[in-house]
Amino acid sequence: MEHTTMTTKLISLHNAIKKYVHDGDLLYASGFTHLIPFAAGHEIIRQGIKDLVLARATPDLIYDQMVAAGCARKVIFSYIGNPGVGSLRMVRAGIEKGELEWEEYSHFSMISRLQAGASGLPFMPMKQTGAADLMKHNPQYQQVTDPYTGECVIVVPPLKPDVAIVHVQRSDAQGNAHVWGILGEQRLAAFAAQHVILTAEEIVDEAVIRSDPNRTLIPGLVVDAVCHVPYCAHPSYTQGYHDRDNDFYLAWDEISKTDEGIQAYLKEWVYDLPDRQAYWEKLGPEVHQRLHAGERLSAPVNYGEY
Amino acid sequence: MEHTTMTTKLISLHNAIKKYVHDGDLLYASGFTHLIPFAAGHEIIRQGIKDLVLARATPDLIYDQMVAAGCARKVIFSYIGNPGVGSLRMVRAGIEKGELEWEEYSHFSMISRLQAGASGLPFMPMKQTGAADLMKHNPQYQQVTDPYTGECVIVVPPLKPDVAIVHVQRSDAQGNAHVWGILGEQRLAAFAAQHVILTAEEIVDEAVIRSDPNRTLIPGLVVDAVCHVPYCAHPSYTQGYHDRDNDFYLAWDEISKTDEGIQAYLKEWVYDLPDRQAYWEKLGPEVHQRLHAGERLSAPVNYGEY
Amino acid sequence: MEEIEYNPQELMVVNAARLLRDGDVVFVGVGIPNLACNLAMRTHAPNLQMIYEAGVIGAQPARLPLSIGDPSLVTGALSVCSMYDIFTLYLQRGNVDVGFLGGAQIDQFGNINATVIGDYAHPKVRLPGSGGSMEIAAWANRCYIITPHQKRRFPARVDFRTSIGFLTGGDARAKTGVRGGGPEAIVTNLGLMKPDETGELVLTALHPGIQFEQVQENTGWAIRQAPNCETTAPPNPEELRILREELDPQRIYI
Amino acid sequence: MEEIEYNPQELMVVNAARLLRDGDVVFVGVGIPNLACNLAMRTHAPNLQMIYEAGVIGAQPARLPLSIGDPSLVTGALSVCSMYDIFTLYLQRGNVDVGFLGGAQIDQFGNINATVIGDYAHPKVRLPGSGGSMEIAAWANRCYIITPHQKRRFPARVDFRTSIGFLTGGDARAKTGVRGGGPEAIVTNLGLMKPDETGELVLTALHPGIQFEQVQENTGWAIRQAPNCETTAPPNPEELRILREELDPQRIYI
Repeated sequence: MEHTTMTTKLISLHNAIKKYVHDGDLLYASGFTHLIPFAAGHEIIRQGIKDLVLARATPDLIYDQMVAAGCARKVIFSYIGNPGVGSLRMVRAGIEKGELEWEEYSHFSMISRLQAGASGLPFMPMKQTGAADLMKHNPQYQQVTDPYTGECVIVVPPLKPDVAIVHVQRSDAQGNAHVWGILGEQRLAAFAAQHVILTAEEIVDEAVIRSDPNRTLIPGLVVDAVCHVPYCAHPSYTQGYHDRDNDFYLAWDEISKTDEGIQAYLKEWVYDLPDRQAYWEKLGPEVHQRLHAGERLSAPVNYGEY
Repeated sequence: MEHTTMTTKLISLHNAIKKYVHDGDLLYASGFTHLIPFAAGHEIIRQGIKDLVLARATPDLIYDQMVAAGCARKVIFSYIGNPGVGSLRMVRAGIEKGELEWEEYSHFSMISRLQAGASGLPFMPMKQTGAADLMKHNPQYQQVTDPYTGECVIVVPPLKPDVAIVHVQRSDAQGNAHVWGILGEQRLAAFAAQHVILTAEEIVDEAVIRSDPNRTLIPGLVVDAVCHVPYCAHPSYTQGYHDRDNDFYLAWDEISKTDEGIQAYLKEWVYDLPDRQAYWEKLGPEVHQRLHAGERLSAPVNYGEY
Repeated sequence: MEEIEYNPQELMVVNAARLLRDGDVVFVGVGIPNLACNLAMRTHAPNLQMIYEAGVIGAQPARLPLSIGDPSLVTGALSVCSMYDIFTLYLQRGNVDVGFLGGAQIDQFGNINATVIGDYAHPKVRLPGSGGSMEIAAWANRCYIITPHQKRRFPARVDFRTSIGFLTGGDARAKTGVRGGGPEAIVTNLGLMKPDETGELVLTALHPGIQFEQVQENTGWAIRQAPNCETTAPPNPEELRILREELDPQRIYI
Repeated sequence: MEEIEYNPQELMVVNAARLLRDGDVVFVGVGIPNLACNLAMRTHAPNLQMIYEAGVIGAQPARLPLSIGDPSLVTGALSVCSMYDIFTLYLQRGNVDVGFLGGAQIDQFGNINATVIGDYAHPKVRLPGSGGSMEIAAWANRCYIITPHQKRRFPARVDFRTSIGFLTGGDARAKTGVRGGGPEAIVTNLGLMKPDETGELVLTALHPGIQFEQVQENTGWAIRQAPNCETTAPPNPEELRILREELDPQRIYI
């Protein structure tokens, strides 16, 4: 409302990570292929945060890099591949060598854990899948008896991250955010977490958000910090802002084949750079051009003036 | 896709009701205050369909009229008020006189039943509310033991309507529909039901729907019939198309005080009219003017051309 | 000082508004609670946030809505979501600080009846039922009730517990495992009632000019007066100006 | 008639496409399954609908996506929803007719391992894990597997059952209570395998020019040939034209 005097939540990503991410935290950096907050992962690496429990349905390169940089003690996941390419070599090696703890789910049971956490529920049910092997190894899977049929129903407990990091297309200074494209588990991660760091491609006036309230999937009331971080998601992408850098996803498969390759990458692209702006500039005009997103605008809808 | 040869699902509301709503069906005409498909209720009354089980969180005037017209054997609900006005006199009288069966929930447990039905789950859990009186009277409420804490969790079973009727702002001929404003239980009712009749304020080209896929809350693949019914929701409303007719909600409280009042209303506004178009014309220019929705367009979003 | 005139509705709105805190997230209904929230936002609680069970967060209605599903609540709101989401992500999750409740009967322990007068299976009067109040009463961090003070509204026992206060008192509420704190105050046209340490409602404040006897006459149990029972400050001119000029100029609710 | 040349990928895509039915709702991955669906849509199944676990329904990608979360799948799609919704409202609800599955190992009863080679707690090779395949295998009405025919891919027993086929055969799958029908066919570069009435995979078709012995050599159990084992029709010119000219002109997958 016009007279509202809310103080802004805008702070730098550096300060947001410093304030809300601590050694040993359970972190959920969200985004299914889309909107993965790489800039936040890099900032966590730069700050040398340790012993994190890294939860994500698809750890993707962001957690591979964080594991390589020594930030993680454990991963919680449902798919540790490099999508469309192959392995996540660092996560895989950590598990194979017994140096990284892990806790494993299927996609739906992982997301159901977030749904339970976001909903304030002690568990979420799912139908039988018959896949007993994983359930045998992960005691978080339990069963309850359906009181209506007497059958067994699988349940999973809530996942309640200490911190969720959620990248969005546009947000106001309070963290009321419009998100579109692949939604993944963005909304659930934000509601399930104790603290939420929101990174936004654009900070817009509250009026833009209020012009389309159905698009506001993340409300400011669950957001602690709002960081303006354009191109935060590269090499993942932000629908309508820049393309997925498939070339880099392929390149990482090579880079991550040797420890030297990875350390050289981290030095050049993480440690030796101050922030995402420097990273994006360093990528250079050719990459910018290659990842350019053209324009396909949504047809407007009328909310009416009442 | 261009070469797609899908046959249209467009049929008249008259034929859709004839084809999909049968005596004795469990019907869910959805919409929380918003988008209530009154035209469909009137068509059901005109067709003299009987013994329906009418499920809705808020029966609203639509079910009050259908009960008055003798269409219903039972109501399933969580709030039988005339919102902001008072009682639903017909539903109330039916229950008080013992002439109408009923099954009662709180809003959340009612919606959770739809969520279970829409999700293909045998139940949905909810936290304790301590409100044992209703649970004592409705055996659908059950409890299961949380395997993680040993505490009791309330569960409700799926609601699986034979038919859901869902009104939307715009749909293509296949039933892929954009919905905005108050969403209520629209999406869940459509997914929970065996058959779905979609009524739309506008039938638009598939390209309009595809311009904003995140707005498509009802996908054509769950829709059986698509009916073009402008002003379907009056005296409820369609966000951006026309206002809620609060005057009528107040007037119904008077009309429904006597059986004569109701029968005269049904004769004049339902039985003696062929369809919604005639109804809307009969309302006249003054009402049209009073319910006019001004323009407040959403800021567009860019999906990008990839 | 000139005597300020106000009516019982204005008195209840003003006193309810004063109970709200800056930053509160409020699950709000139409009518009096809506006015109370708006008044609080315009006075001491500019960061209060309103949520409607219809799925609306941060509404900026250009008019006073008749129903909680009014289109004017949607246009210009911060966020609109489904009913399942509003009850899970917001209410059940614990993101709601305050819920407003109402009903035909409120008893000695703050339990509310909005369901039936008489027997449930053969009701004398069938009321609208819970709506969202069963969950609001259980899961909001704290609840307020605003209602005229009448004997039939305040029986010793409600005929049916639609939503719970402190049940039979003592640790009865805590033992159910509900997450919220329960009713924190009942605002009437005579004064304020709050639960004591056993959950029993006691009179904690009288409005200016009201006597305890009036409260007792209009209450269905032997109500106790708190030892430190206060007198509420009368609505001040600014509160009344906002109410009358800005919030309800057509005097629909006040 | 002139001999038509094609490679093993083309052969598998064409044979997988032919298994799809008009109107099928398909939970599809990138690569070969994606090509098979698109080929079916352009030939005998114009009303086939593709769903991606990323939450996309009715994609019209302008390019071949590397990942199932590609932005080109979203622009111009019919509908995009959250991951929780796609797994509940679509897959678990029973709205998916066909699921495509893959993995490092597929056994005699169509069980799939995409998790580990060796011991789970101390894996020799750690694979990506289930993703959505645990649920797809259980809840899609029917499933198809497309994979090169190699002995290491077809052991008698998988090291770990990531997603189930017919478990140990007989009524073992039915007894788990899963809703879907399980694997209906495995398409390889040598032929087609389908479960018999006990759930054991048997060879039901050989591709042109392939001998049964080649299949046995590349299968980790004594595979039986169905009595009515057929020879598949070779890819026809129109199928190959669509694949090569329209669907994968850069030959990324074929």
